[in-house]
Amino acid sequence: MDLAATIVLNGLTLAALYFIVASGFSLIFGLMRVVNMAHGTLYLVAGYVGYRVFEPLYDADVWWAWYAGLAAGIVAAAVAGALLQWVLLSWMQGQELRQALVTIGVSIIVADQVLAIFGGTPRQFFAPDAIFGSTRVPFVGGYPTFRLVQIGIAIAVGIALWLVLNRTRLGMMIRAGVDDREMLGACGVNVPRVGIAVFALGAALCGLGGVIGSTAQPLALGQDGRFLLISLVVVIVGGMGSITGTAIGAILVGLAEQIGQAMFPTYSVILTFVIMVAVLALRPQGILGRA
Amino acid sequence: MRSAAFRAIGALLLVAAPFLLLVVLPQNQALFWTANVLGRAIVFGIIALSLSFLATYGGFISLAQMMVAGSAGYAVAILVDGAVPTIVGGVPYALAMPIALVVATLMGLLVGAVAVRTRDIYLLMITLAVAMGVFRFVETNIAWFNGYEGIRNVVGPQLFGTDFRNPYVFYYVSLVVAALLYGGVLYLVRTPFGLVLQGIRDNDRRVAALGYSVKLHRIAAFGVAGFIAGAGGVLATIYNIGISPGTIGLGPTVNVLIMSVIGGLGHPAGAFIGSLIFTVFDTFAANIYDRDRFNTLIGLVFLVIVLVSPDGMVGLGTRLRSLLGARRAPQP
Amino acid sequence: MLSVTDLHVRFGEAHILQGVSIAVGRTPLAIVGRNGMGKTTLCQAIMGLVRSSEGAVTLAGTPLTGKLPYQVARSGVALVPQGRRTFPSLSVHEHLLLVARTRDAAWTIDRVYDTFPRLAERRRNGGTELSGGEQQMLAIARALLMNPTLVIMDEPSEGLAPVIVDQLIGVLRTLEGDGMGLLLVEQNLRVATEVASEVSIMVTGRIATTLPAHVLAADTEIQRRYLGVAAGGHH
Amino acid sequence: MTTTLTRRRALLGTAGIAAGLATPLAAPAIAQGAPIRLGGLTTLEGPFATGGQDAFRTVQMELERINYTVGGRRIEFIRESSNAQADVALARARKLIEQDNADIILGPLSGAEGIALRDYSRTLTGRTIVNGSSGASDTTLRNPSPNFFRFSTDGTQWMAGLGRYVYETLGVREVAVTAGDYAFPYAQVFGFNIEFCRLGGRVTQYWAPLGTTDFGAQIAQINRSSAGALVIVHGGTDGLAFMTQYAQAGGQKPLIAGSIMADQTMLAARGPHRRVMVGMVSGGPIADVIDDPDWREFVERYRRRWLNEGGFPSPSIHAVNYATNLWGILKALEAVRGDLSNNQQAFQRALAAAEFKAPTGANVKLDHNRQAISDIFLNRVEERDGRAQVVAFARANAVNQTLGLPEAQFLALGAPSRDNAGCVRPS
Amino acid sequence: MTVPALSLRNVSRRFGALQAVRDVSFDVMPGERRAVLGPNGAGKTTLFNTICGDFPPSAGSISLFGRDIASASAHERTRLGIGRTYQTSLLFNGLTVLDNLFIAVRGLMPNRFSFLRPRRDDTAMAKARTLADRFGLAPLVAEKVVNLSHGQRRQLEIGMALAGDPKLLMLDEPAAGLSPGDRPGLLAMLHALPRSVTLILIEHDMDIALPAADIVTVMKDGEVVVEAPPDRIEDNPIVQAIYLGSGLAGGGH
Repeated sequence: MDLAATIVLNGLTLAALYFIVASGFSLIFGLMRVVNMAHGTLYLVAGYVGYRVFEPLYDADVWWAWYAGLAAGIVAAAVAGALLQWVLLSWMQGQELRQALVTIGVSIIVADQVLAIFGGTPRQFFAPDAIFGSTRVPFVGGYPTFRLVQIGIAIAVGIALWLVLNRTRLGMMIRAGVDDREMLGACGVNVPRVGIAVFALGAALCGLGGVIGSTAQPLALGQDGRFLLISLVVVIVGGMGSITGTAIGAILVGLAEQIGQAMFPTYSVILTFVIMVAVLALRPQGILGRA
Repeated sequence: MRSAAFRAIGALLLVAAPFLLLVVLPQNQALFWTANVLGRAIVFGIIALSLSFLATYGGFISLAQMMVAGSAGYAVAILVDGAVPTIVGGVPYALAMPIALVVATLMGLLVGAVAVRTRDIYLLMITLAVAMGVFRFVETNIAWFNGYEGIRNVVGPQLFGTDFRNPYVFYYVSLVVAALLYGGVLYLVRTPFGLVLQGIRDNDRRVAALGYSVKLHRIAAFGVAGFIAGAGGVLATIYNIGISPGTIGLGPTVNVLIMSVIGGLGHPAGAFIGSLIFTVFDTFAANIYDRDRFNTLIGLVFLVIVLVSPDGMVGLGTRLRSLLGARRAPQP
Repeated sequence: MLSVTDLHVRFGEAHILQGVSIAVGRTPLAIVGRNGMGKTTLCQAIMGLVRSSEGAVTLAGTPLTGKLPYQVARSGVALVPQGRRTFPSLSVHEHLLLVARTRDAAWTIDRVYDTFPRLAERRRNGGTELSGGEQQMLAIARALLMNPTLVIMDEPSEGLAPVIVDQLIGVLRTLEGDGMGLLLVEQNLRVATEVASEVSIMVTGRIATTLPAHVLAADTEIQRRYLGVAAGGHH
Repeated sequence: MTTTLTRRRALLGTAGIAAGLATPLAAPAIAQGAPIRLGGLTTLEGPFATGGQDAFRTVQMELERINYTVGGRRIEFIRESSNAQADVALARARKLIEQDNADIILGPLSGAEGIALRDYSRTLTGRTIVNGSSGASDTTLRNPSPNFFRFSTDGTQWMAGLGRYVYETLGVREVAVTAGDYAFPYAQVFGFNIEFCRLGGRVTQYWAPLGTTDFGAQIAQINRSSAGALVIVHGGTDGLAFMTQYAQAGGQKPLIAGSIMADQTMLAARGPHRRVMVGMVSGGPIADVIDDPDWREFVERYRRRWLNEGGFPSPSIHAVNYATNLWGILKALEAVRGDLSNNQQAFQRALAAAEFKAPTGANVKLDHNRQAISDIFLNRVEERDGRAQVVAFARANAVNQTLGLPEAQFLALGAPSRDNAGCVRPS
Repeated sequence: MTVPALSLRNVSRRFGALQAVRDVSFDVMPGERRAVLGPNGAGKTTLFNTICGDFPPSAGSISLFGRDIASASAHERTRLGIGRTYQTSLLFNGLTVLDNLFIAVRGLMPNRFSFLRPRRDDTAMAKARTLADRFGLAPLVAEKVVNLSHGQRRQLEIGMALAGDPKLLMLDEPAAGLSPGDRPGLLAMLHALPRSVTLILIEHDMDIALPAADIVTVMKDGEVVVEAPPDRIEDNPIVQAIYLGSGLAGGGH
């Protein structure tokens, strides 16, 4: 019983991380129709830049070292995302495949440069003790606090995204842009700038995920491909461009991974893909995707 | 007329390449170029051809082609005699290789069926996800695929009393296979199936309205591409003396796309041009730049090609030719 | 106010606009013509939604050619597109919030709700929950609320019930008083001739003729020749 | 022989083709005056790049020390790198041999690559491949190649003595084993279990696919189990992930570790895992602190050369393995005075006969499969000089590839795998 | 009693809150020429697409020669005898004119899925050439469609719709974008169609629709508002109201 509860809780905390990362992917895809194959790369950039800021502060035993790393990671990813859109992608708007190819090229180069600059040693962030210890959870017992924090952050991200999309002018622009980019421009909205803003926002979410993820799991090369794939699968399962769908997709994938690991460890990874193919067969647009 | 002559010269060059290399290079380097640059480029060109076929004539950018090629490679490795570890074993190459082609064709059909309702970037995403799912399965399954280590010692058959991996035998077998498949693609695209496939590329709704089943043709196209990729996969597996999950991982999967794009997705020849460029870079990156930073180098080449000439080297060539032609035109 | 000079638009080999020149002054100009003659392309070209290959568009002397749609919009042009193109994800009220900029302009959200009470009733409803007529009203309101120098309307009467059409004509007639120019593309001859003082007839990518609205309204022969229909078949 | 080559070229092909058909890849012999071409192959791309970089550090250091000269001949060192994938390693090895004309390859780094190169070496005549740091048992145990030599020990050997220590000294009768689901951990777990189960210990196995980064479910199960100790056989990123999450989940069990767990790549990383790692016992071919003058001298040299150029506080396992294998090559080259003629036959005989002390002070010699028989250290992680260090506290001498079992009996156990983890109970 | 070629009963189609087609019922008898008129947005094309099977009706039944086809897919309906054109030209731009026609001809032949190239005496290819001749495209057979003019595309479009010898031909605004000079040719082509073919024509332009039709259906806001012979259409006050707006100054009231 308590083992089952722990595994479900593990699945949900993992889902929280996946949601944070994939929501950025989904957002960018939803408005820009860009399959950002460099999404995992943004995760890496956030992790490594954040770590560069975090490390000396942590050595100096500053309590806000982690928060500084978090902020640096988010900013780095947002800037990288905005640059990607501004410099490379904006002038080939509408050429979806070409954009996907460009992001593939960028991801190859950046991953290699990250290796050149930071080396291949795995790293990991350490959150302040307040959120890094262990907390008693009913039915589960002692449970890593940070994993609970992850859920909290994911919920906060979900609510914040909902508020941004539904209660702000930017959100109206984003939703209108998903419906009809041309008409949005004809309404006097600077669509290229909204595009850069969306890219920055999506990348910032990925950056948030990057630092959170690199606190829960090691930060190393290879995580870029992993989180790109997870984002793909989550978004395919949940539905392209739907935030609620992304949440559902993340929960399914996270639970599948953890339950799979407990029950048939060898094939835990496969379960995820089985779910994906099943969804594709029954509902190609994803669970909450628009046809 | 001129282009026909060009083509004939090109074919002749390819056939004579091993001899020509001996003229300009020391023998061991000529052998190396024959097998490990040209031969390897042809083998990976075949795999890239399967993608170029789908992309050029169907408009499908599939990232599953390396995985499909790998399925054929694994089929051979699992079946043949002498592979380590022995999983099924005992099957001669003459039988294992056709079975492998069937496996790859079926795998292609399966990918086609899974992705049949998606297009464009959705298709790209879904084929990538399917390919990575198979990759992870192969990597974790010991019973059939020997997991992370893969299957070794797939040395290939004896051909004309000679070892298959003899550079010349390998080169000419690959060349003949590539030529057959290339010719087959050019033949196929003028058949009703090929024309309908191009119709689907241009306008799938209209194809349906004319009485064709779009799904059937799409899935069949993936089957054909699977067959092509399978041929490449079998050759690649023998070339590599075995196969491991790394062969069908994210890197190689993207590499096939890179080859096709560098060469140009507008024409099946682009696959081979792209794979040759890629192979040369891959082999001599250490001399050109710095071995360690090979990925930066190839990434930059890829990015520049995508930015400058979306239709790759083939497109660049066409554009240059029309530019030259335009300049030459006023003279007579 | 708006001046279009020798405008050409090509899609590949297709030459859609073959040198269109029009001028819209303070009074509304209507353009009529059969389907497929390039009327909608003209609207899109002025708005910057399609690229012109030759020619110039200026608004009160400011060149608009080559500008992006949002820049054209900010220069003072608003478009009511064909097919309405409201945003399904936005509620009625959000449509208005999206474009409403200033409080003290001629058109405010309050005035929109006064003018189109039906929209006020449905202010919380999403774009997909509106009927065709309601969507059309919303598209018009969206354009007016931008308080542009010039409104381009591409078949605003499409899908409207007759009583609403009458109301629409009433609204369009007030625009001149607000200092707004109007370029009206219509199939409905009555709307065109009642709102505009001059009507241009478009045939295969060119302006065939421009004539006073009352002349066109009365001349069944011209109607038949250019439009394929004529008012009152019994003469 | 050079003249022959020229004449072949003059004959424009036919003779060359004939030669090519005769042997898969004809190998021209090398003139005595030319330098010996040593190809180095390691992993400088992808996730394993750190180990590969460190490996080349010691190789460069040792070649500098002898001024790139051995037995009167110059050594030309040609660097190549793979990304830890077998087919990439193979392509690079082919380039080294066929394009760059390398006489000897030193490499590769990882298990699957090693097996691929072993297979490739079989097709060569007059060329030799000497292992870098790859540690799969089968590379030399089953179906060995006459052209492949390994002076470093394999993953199974590295666990020698550990099972006995846990059972007899720690008095633990039941352990939980968490390990990566691929060949290298199989070999290590196999080595541990062979001893531990023979003594009567019980093992519960938890496998995790390579690349697992969230061990939550597994740790929950382990912490609830009755095991008296936890054996961790993960490496690299997976290892760091496991240790961090284990520490966070409040794990309390005594820790036993595989060889690449108790390593400076792990100990140099910051974090809570270091707290639980102190006191952890492991087995392996090296330790940071070994009470041996040769080792102290080697570490000192490494530090002087590399500490300011990105090196670790003490050389990593890959660095030591590459150095050991390089020493084997140098030793043999010295013995034959750099003579690689006659298809390297004399050189290969000298390699097979080489006996020397590894940088760690361990004695090295080869068995009939050209696989090292060497000493293995039992290590403990201790806090020394304000940092965590791996300290050797015992040594198993002359451990062979079958852990002392008769070869036939050992081979009869079958190759290590998930389903064959070496836990054979005494009957 | 003859079975209608096409019979619609209470066909409706909605998109969200938008009722694009509302309760449409009519019969088209074999050999009949029917024109469907109406302003933009009246639901003509939606009705067309519903009949051709691009999407199912939200309600109602459609039968073709007495056979219920409401749930049949587009290609099945084609095989049952519907041939159609599209409002915006949907041709295969990357293929030649001949290949476009060839695909269209083969779509209704047995063995339409084939990996073999057509032989020299292939009947489908011969028929494609005949069609090219018939629609004045003979000099252009080797030209890629992307290089054709608008008028040539419309010709090809109709040629392709006729390629399968449909029993029911549905043309969606064939005159759209044609220059006045091209119109008589179109009309002549429509008149030349054999009576074995039933024709439904969406047209905006009365000059084409009225001479071509036996009977005219006028739609507005998704509903059928008038059904009458062509000579009664221009006078019809509802039609005038729709097209010109009621109470137009010059109108005949």
